[in-house]
Amino acid sequence: MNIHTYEKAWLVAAMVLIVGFIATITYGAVGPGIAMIDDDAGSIDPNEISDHERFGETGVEHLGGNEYEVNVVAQAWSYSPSEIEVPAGSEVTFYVTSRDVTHSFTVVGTNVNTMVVPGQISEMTVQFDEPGEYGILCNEYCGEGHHTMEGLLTVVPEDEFDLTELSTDAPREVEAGNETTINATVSNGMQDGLETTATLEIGEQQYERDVTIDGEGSAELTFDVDTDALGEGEHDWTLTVDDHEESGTLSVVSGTDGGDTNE
Amino acid sequence: MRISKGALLVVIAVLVPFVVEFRTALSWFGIELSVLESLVLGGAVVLAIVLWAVWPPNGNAEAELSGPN
Amino acid sequence: MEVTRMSSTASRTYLDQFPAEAKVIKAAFWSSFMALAIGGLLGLVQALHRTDVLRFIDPADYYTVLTAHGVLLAITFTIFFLVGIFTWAVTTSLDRGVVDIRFTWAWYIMMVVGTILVGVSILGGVVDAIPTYADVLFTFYAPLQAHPAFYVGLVLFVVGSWLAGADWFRTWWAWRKENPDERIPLPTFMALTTTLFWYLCTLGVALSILVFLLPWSLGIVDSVNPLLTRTLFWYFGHAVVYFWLMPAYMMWYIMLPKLSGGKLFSDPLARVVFVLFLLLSTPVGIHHQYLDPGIAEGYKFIAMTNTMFLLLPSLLTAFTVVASMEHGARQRGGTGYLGWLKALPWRDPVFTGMALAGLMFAAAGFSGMINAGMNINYLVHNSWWVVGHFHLTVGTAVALTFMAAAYWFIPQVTGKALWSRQLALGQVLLWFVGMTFMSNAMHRSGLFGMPRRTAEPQYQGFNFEPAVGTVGEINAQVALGAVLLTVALAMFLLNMVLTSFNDDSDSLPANTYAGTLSGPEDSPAVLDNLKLWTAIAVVLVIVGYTLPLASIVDSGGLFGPDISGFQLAIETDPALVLESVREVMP
Amino acid sequence: MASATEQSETDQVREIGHEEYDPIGTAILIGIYFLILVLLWLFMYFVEFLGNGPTVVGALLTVVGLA
Repeated sequence: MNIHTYEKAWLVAAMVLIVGFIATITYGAVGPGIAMIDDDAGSIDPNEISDHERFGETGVEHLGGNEYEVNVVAQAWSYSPSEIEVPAGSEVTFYVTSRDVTHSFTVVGTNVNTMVVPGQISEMTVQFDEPGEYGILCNEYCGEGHHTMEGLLTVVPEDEFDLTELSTDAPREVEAGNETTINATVSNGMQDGLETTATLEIGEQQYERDVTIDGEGSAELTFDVDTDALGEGEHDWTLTVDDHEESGTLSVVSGTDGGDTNE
Repeated sequence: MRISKGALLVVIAVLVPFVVEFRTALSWFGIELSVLESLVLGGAVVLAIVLWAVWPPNGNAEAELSGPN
Repeated sequence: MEVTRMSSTASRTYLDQFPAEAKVIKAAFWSSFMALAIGGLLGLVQALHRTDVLRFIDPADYYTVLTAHGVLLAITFTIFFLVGIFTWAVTTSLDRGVVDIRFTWAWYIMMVVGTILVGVSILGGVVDAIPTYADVLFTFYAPLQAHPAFYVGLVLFVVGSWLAGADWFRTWWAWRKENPDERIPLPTFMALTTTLFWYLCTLGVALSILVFLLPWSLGIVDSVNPLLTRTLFWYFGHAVVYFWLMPAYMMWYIMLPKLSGGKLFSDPLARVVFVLFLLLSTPVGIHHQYLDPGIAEGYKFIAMTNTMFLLLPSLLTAFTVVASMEHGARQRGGTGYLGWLKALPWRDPVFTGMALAGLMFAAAGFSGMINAGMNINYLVHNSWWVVGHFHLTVGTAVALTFMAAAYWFIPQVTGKALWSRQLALGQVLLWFVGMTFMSNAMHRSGLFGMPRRTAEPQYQGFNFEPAVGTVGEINAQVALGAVLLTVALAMFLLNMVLTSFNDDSDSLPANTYAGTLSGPEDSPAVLDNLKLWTAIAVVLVIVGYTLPLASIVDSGGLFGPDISGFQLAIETDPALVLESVREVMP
Repeated sequence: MASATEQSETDQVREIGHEEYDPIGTAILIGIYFLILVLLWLFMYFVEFLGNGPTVVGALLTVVGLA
């Protein structure tokens, strides 16, 4: 075969180019440590997602230190959860699977992007260094409402992040003179212990409790409310733990108007 | 004509991606052109090329080249 | 050999030489143009809808339109043109007709029936009277489910193309008997190697449809393994892009040098290039699945390496083709380092269209390199960048070459002179400019995360943040490009129609293709050993695919874990929407 | 249309054979293309891609951390 000198040179240059491309990609994997979506997370039966240990309850979980896990279920045409909050300076591993057809879980404006194939679990670990807000969208056609499938990922400053959840159980109506309580459950989703203060404001009154909760634990709080001091009428109350708030209204009624309906 | 009409059209067509992306390239240096400015710039370049192409060739070499087209 | 053959036919058109074959080729070209016309128009509808310039369809119907656009242009337009041009190439270069013209008509009709079935089943998505549904896009990823007619139509179309390949092989075998010691003429060599990898790659999609998707859509089996059918699709899905690219390559190798006034620089290298395509087109499909779960990183890396080496034949082609053009330009009196470019026949729409298509392909080559780069895929995967990329490849390198080629071929097969060369030249230039605007904006928007395949990429909770300019400017560029492309398309079709009614049949060029500077005699005979190359290609496929497929079947089951079919239409499944709503409610 | 083939033949002002043909112009063009490819690749990979973080990282990161 007779190949012109220039063409031989180009053949060499083309090979250099190809090897250079492969070398760059390999550098990306070894240097900055970019990993591809893999088969590590295994497969899953889409019909059993609700009972699955990981996807039965979706959302953010603390693994300890600065490591978090986010479990997401994609389905036509939403993500569960649709809003995700993680702290800055964290290492977050996403596990995503689909309940129905193929979707994607794509964090807009970043290199966080995976296909979500039913029957498979996508696993990806990402480091979030800076606070910021990113859209999440589905970039694989998944039916007529495909373009409405979106979510939001917020990376909050480290000191503003917690996994505290607050729920309350309080009567709506109480007879004047009777004693009543407003009960609250504070749960701590972090692996580390939580020390904080719970504050209940009702009418002019204010009650405070110091709470200490172990990692992955919860505490029950009971506030006795003095209805006599409140007097008859509607009283708005607010229970605050850090920046979590629950509020309601308590009506104090005269004895003849009705019973103590504790619902 | 220094180049054939066909070649002139092709040059103008090929110019389009350069004009479009010139804006992007400038923005890396902090210069932001508006769409209108880009259009004006593109128009000016096209005009310059057309003028160059239709200018009567002032040497014999040019006349020879325009022959085969 | 070639020289004598060309001189013996010097003044005859293809119609004079092979009147019966010319009719089939003409029919195939017109089928191709019809697909181009409909598919192109739907492209305009989408571009205007997506960019919010003009919205007159329901966003849900956007996906029906997109399915039709993808299938009609990526499959129907390209492959109908391909079978026409390959039939021309085989018969012209072997200087003999097909063995049995009835067989030729049979595969053509089979492909037409397949197309109609597919077309009607897609149309069912917007026409209530048609009880079909096929809003599954051209990738038909399960468990999105289409009407069985859609799958049957695809199978008929593909089997038709297999028979077309068989037709070319039969013709070649017949020629071989008469010419036992000749080298395979280059155009036939190209058609045959392309057919071989087409057989190899379509086995995947045939398996996917016949064993899994069709029985499943008919309710014979309950479920499928979505990752398995998806992997089988991409086993076919990358080679198919080379399938529709190969006729364009053939045109660049055997027509461009002639149009430039020169000869093909190197016949042996052209053969090497086509052998490389035969070897490497198929075992690379996993590069479309870099971001898929369930496929180990190692397999992705292997696919990436193969893909990168697949750049080699294209890079070699760039040199050979440009050198052939330069040869022509210099024979026409061109001089200087780059001054010879001025001596090329830029007034000839056939030449200019193909040359601009080649230039666009050089740009597409770059975005393709990015797509091929495994981890950089996180940046561009399924973004509008990818759409920009393949509008440069299939949408320009292929489509513009085909349109330019049609300006030469339609007169060849009809015996009627091209109606207007000026209109044709304007058309190829306008296509180039339109695609520049559209594709450039698509590439750029992909980099800031704009998704592909999305009817209305405007979200409630966040905005896209382009590095330069605004989303509005990007959209304007896309819409402008789409309008220019549509005008160019109309110019092309008008020229084709008027050519068909043209009374002028004088001064038609003879049916010839380029001679070579370095002919087949310079190349080792082993290059023509198609059995050897096919065997190696099969081995490469086995090496590239056995382990990934085994692990997919192992983890997800051959028929998957009871995944039912979804036809995700808002009207048909309100329960599903309700469930979604409930899910996002606090 | 006739010119597509015939003009090219009549336009031919000289015959250049394989031995005497030196595709220097092609070499220049392809050299420019090579440079564009290399520069754009470096730009895309190191600026557009690596600058577009956060990025998916894996177990390999700890290896780098130790190194």
